[in-house]
Amino acid sequence: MDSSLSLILTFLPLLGALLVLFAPLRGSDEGSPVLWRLAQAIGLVTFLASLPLWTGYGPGTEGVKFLFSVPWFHIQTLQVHFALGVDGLSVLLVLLTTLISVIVLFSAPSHIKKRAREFLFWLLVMECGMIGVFLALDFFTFYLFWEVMLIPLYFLIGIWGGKRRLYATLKFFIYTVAGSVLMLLAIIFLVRTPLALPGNEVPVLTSSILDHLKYLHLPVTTQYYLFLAFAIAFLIKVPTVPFHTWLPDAHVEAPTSGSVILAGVLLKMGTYGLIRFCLPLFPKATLFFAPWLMVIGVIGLLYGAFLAWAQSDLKKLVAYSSISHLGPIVLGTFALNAYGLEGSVIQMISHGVATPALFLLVGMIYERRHTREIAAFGGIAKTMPIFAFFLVLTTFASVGLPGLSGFIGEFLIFVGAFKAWPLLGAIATAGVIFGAVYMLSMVRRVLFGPVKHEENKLLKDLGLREVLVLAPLVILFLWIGLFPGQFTSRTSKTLAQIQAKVLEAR
Amino acid sequence: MHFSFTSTDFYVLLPLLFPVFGAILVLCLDLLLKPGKGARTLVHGLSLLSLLGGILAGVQQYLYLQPSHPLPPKIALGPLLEPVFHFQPWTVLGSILLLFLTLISLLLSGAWWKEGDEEFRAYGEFHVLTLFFPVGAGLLLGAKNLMLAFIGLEILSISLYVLVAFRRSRTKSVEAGLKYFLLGAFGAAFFVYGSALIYAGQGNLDLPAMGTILQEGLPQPFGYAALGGAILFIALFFKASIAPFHMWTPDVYEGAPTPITALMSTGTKAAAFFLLISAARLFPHELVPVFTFLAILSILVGNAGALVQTNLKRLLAYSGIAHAGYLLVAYQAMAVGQGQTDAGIALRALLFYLAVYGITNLAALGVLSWIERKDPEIVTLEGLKGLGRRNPIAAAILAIAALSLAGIPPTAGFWAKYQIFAASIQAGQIPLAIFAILGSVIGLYYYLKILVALYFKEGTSSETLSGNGLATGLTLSFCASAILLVGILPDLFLNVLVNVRL
Amino acid sequence: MNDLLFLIPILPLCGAILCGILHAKGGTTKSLSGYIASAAVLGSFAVSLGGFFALGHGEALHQVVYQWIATGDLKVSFGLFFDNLSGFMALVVTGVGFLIHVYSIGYMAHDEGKAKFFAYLNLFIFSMSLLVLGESLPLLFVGWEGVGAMSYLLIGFWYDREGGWPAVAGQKAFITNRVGDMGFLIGMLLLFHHFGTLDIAALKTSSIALPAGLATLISILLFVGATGKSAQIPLFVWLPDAMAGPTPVSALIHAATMVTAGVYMLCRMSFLFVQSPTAMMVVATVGALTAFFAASIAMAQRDIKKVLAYSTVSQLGYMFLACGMGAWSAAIFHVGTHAFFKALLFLGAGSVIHGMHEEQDILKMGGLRKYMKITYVTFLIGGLCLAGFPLTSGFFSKDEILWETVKGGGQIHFILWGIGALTALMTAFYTFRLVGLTFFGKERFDPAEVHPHESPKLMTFPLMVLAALALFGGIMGLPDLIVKDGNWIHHFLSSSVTPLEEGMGHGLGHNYELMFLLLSSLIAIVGITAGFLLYARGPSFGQKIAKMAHPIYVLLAGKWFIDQIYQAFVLTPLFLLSKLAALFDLLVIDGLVNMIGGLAFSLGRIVRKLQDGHLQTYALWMAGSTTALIAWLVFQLWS
Amino acid sequence: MILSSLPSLPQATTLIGGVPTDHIMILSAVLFGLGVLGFLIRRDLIVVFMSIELMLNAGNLAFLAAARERFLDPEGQVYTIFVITIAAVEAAVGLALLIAFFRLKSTLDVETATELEG
Repeated sequence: MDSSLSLILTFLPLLGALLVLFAPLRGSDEGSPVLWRLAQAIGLVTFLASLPLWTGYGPGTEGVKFLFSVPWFHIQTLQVHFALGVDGLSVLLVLLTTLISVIVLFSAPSHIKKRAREFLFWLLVMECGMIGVFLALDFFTFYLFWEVMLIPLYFLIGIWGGKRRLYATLKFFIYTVAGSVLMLLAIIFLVRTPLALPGNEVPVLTSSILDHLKYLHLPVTTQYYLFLAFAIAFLIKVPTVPFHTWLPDAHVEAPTSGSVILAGVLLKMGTYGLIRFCLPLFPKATLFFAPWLMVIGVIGLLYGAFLAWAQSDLKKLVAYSSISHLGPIVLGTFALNAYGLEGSVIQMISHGVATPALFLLVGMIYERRHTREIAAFGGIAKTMPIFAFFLVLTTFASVGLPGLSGFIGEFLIFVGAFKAWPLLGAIATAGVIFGAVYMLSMVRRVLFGPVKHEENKLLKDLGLREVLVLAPLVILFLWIGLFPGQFTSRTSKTLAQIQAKVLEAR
Repeated sequence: MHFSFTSTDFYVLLPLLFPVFGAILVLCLDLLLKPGKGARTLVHGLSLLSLLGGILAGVQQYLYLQPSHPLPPKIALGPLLEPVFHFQPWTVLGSILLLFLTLISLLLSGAWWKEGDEEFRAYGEFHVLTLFFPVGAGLLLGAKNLMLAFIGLEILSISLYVLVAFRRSRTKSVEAGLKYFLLGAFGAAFFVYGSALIYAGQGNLDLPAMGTILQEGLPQPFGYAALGGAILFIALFFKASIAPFHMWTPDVYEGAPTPITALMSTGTKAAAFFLLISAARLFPHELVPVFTFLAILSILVGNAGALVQTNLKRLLAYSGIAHAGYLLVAYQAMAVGQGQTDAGIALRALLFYLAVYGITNLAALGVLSWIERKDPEIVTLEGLKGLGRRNPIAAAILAIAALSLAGIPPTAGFWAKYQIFAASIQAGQIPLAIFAILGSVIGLYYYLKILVALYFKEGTSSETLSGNGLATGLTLSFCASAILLVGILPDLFLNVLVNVRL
Repeated sequence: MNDLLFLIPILPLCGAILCGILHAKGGTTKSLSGYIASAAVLGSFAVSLGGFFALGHGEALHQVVYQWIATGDLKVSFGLFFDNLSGFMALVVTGVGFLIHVYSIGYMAHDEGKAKFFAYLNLFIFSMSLLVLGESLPLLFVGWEGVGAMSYLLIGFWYDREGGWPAVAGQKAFITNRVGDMGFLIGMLLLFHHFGTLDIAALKTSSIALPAGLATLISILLFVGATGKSAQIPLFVWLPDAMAGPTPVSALIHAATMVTAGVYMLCRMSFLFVQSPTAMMVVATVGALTAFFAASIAMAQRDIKKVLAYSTVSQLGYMFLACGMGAWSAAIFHVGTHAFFKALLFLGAGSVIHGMHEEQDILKMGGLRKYMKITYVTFLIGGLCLAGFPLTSGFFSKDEILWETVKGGGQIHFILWGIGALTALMTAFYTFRLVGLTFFGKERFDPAEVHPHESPKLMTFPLMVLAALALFGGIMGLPDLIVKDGNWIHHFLSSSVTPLEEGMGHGLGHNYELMFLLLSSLIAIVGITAGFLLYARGPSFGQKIAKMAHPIYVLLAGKWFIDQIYQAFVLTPLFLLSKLAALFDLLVIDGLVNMIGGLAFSLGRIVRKLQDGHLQTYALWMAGSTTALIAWLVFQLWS
Repeated sequence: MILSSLPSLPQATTLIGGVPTDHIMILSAVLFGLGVLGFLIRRDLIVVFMSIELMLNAGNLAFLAAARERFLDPEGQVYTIFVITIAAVEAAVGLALLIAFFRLKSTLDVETATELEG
């Protein structure tokens, strides 16, 4: 049972997706409630199946657990395995994926009105893709799931999105694929270079990531090119500043559930990839490019905050805020010390919990007022106190108020960045101010002040279902904020190995 | 010595002889039987059977050629055939592929016929000509001698000239046929003139011998052979619709009847590349930059041209040009990597790519021909809107074909692209590989345009639109499932190619 | 006693949760929340009192609840540290906090959001106690920002009044605090970078020989954090606007507790500050300048709460002056006394406003002593302390600070003492201007609408307690002249703060101390009589002087136009920059991406144009490229 | 003349008619060029078709010249026969297409054949 868990986790959503697609229910276009129940049940079961990961991969464990590997196919001498497994880096992210998927499944009925059956199909396929990416331990498996994850979101934004959805979804898809195509070339190059494995004397071709992580030794110049190929693909996905223009469009045009999944999990693919592939595989190149990427991280932090401050559309503001919150993760990763790395992982989880909550809240207000212009709101706290409570709490979390999840990630990253490059660390802390500026001015314009518009007077406050959807996220704010040890202890060993691998090349 | 047609020659040519006998039989039957439903099914059935027979003979030959085969070592070709015809694993595979593509396009053409058409009477001739196509292509494929190559090329082209202009009543089809004929003949004239110069230069007409002369770089001083070789290559580029010589492709593909477009886009391209492969030793190193330029130009022209198309057949024509560019990348990797360790990888990449591209293009154009009769507007992107709801199966097949052409992982197209880029990286042509793969990203746009039209847009009418004919439906779903199956388990196809050497 | 420490922060936290639940439930039980909240704070006051007595025999109490952050060698645990300094501060926070809670029950009696209000107040006390008791800097930072967040919520409590101005004030407070917090954060990072630990006790032992430059840099950074929190010169703008919140909030946050956090932090890190004389000098000068600057503004304010707000900023300036001089115990002593009389003044002002139905402009008041007997008397006592009337607690603490400043004897000391003394004069003046205008002279309000009445029992009781504390608070730190080592607080705190080692030039002897004592009481009396005489009968006389020194009056009334300067030179340029960045992002980066897309499309259109259908153009292209290829081939072979 | 720099072929001892092979090769090149030009310039489809025939025959000429060079090597001559037969087949098919085109467009002008474009 031990090794098959990762297999079950990956393919349960896929089976569910097929089940939903071909379920004999004559659901109306809106999708019969039974269909929704079915999908939600599948989501819940997947989440429950992922819980043993948390207990199985307890604090301080090391190396890969729940390894599942079966020969998939062979091209001449290259034997490719379908390998899945969990290690310190991916355990938290898989749990985040299953949690966010459950939340989306429960929050979607309120705003997905047409073609519900296809929506659920694509959602579950996407969950399978995302879990697959985090669990993949073989290059081909990784790339297969990487693309399987992109197509559903293309459909999610394309069919259920806003007015300019076609432009937005096409831009998102082509931008990401352009990056991942370079990565494909790098993967082909890696897979074609024979690896001297200890078992046999003559170097052999293998596509397993674990072997590459241990035994890959490349000359420096090739490391530079391969590092760039991988890094560009992931920096587009993060997104960092020069490659970020697809994110605001994708977020603004995506339906709420699309934005939640995009912000909650998909953006983590980039940072996960940086830590999983770029650092350990190409240590010398990492050391060479680290300062540059730290600067890019800080630029992302400040530039994202500045842009968010200038937005008048609520969703765009949150989109730019996630660019600003992901900048420090790149900064922390390339600080190349325990604090930076663990801070980045924690910031990934905390961003993966805070921004979806923000998007859910924006979605809830959009469903009531059908507009996202901040100017259209004002004094909402009077008519919707529960909404106000959640919005203020989520704002505090994402602004990094100590005691909530945002602070832990940011503080560790600042410590790490400061150790690596004091001046840059100091500049990065300026982000603390701008982060507060745009978030609080948004909260003030939306919640406080007198009720100027008539419609705001008769808004219905959050229902039980909506509160239940937000509850798990809020609990995680506090859990990570107050007890980060439980999270960092699970990732510290793996990250230490990665850091050691990079530093030994110094 | 006297020239006699030994039994081994007969055995070697068997895969091609089946369609020839089939064609002759169909021709006579067509004359004798009075036109009617029975005659037509007989004709259709017979031609399908002959193709199937050819394929089975080819498969038997391929198994025989496997080194692991228990029978005595490779048999010697008869004196008549030996100087003129290759008998190697990859040529047999090539002919199997061609026969298979013709078989599928014949099956697809089933849905294309409509009672009232004026051409309906010429049902028999259509099948005869279609059967001759693989014969010509097979000869071209195995030709060691330029004469045989020319004959094969002409059989192939002439049968296509007529097929393209088959719908005499519609100006588009006739104009396409005329254009294809004139430019085809123009190309053939180049072929002749090229072979004349080669003959003048080296004294004989067989390709491998020529290779040895040209291999150590072009003879100094500059001889007729090199000039002839260059002109010969141009004729083949024309047939494979590579960039500067691609002009005829969009018009002819749009004008021709859809099943014929399917046959032509996959068959001629494969045949042209097969001859290029056998002429590979002819490949002087000085020409490498030219090939790189042509590859880049094809990818650019093909992908960019397709971006602005509204007619689906024209769009697939341009995508064909782009795919010719990718094939050229692999071909160049093969030629450059001649001496390297795993020289066979490029050849395997080429064969695999041609097979996958063939099936995928057939599926895509097959869907069009399947529904074209019911709703002629389907050929344009506007007409395609909302097909996702009107005919989910056809839409799914077209979507799978589009994703495979784009090279998205769960489809066979991805493994084809993987092979191409593995070959070009193996041959050390990294910049070309990077350009080609970025070019494929441009291509992504118009494949997604198909998906957008299928699923995202709502069509004008929304009543369900069923395909015309069950057989076609079955073949299409066979092709689509093949694409997905190979996509998930590439083993099935790759192991077949394992011991393919040039 | 050690393991009861955690009760101090936890009790208000539970109180807050309970009030929150009451607020969510709504209904009549909401009025219960006031009592729950006050009980919670009383509980933690009792525990701190217990801790205070347990401190008797020397060593500090310490309790570690659980391991909070454990990454690399950054080990931060949720640990509470209760030594003399934190004990005293805890007592002040919870004591004054409790009185203010009781007062708020009355003040917020008919406000329907009162449960939420008490929840916020309790959360505030929770954060403040964390700040005061935190054993490590990150934990102190948790309290530090928690207090900032709570003040944001409390200031913006009446977010829908005056066109949403409280919300803007709250946001301004939070962001200005954050600017300070950035300095504090960088200081912390530097400390960790050099010492590998952030535990205050560990820092104390390991930071003996610190390179001078580093000590100065870290101290100044920490001081920046303190200026943000305790509203000193560059970052004081948020405090006057924070008056938009309910009066008990102003009393609690902006008089007694939050603003003193900066002073506490400085004293807690005194072992660091002491090592860099330049940093000490910076602290002292900023303190003195702020004191003078704020006092000058206070003299020309019309709103009763604004006067008190600027007076707070000014008094804080004094505390920092004391810290700058190394007189940590004097600073803490002034923190204590200031907490008592300033809270008293604020609550008094609150009951005046309560009585005058939300009227805050003192020019529209006058002669209220007839209507609000208790408020008048307690307010007068508070005023006397603030003004530094001899023998009141304010007098002793302020005088000690002035003495400690001049004691050094150096030339800079005299300048700072001069500023201090002048400010003391101004303080006395504006205090009694306020008392005169509010309680004496003719009634300047329309008796028909406004009929002032004494506040209910619940509000006046805390006033009386505070008045008593303010009056007799001075006994904590009697100077040696009057009572031999009567300066109890000095000895009490000596164990937890590092005194500046003596030998700062030739110190002034004891007899000078008596002379300066008399001098400061003289200043106080002169200030009081001047302020009272000028304004007792009404504002007319004051307005005549204002006309005479018109430019100065305009400058002071306009609060030196600091807000406008910040707006012009900091906020608008940044906002424009962000608008510019948004435009840049849209046009340049997005433009670039779309341009690449457009490039492919234009290439496509060219290809399509070439395809003009003419048979012969196709053939031309074929023939043309053939000749080109052959020409290239010939050229290639020829060369 | 640039052609003089072309290497000359091994001179056969006895040349029928004494015309050196190079001259014939040049003639065939010229004929081929004319054929291509005719194809590109002429407006009438029949003439266009005739110019293709001209190009094919230029090829034949080149073949025969080379064959003569090789002491009347049969392989070259057989090739010309094949080319001639195939030219005939092409003529048949080509004219059939021309007739079909004429029946629809009632003109043989190349310019009218531009319905397919873009």
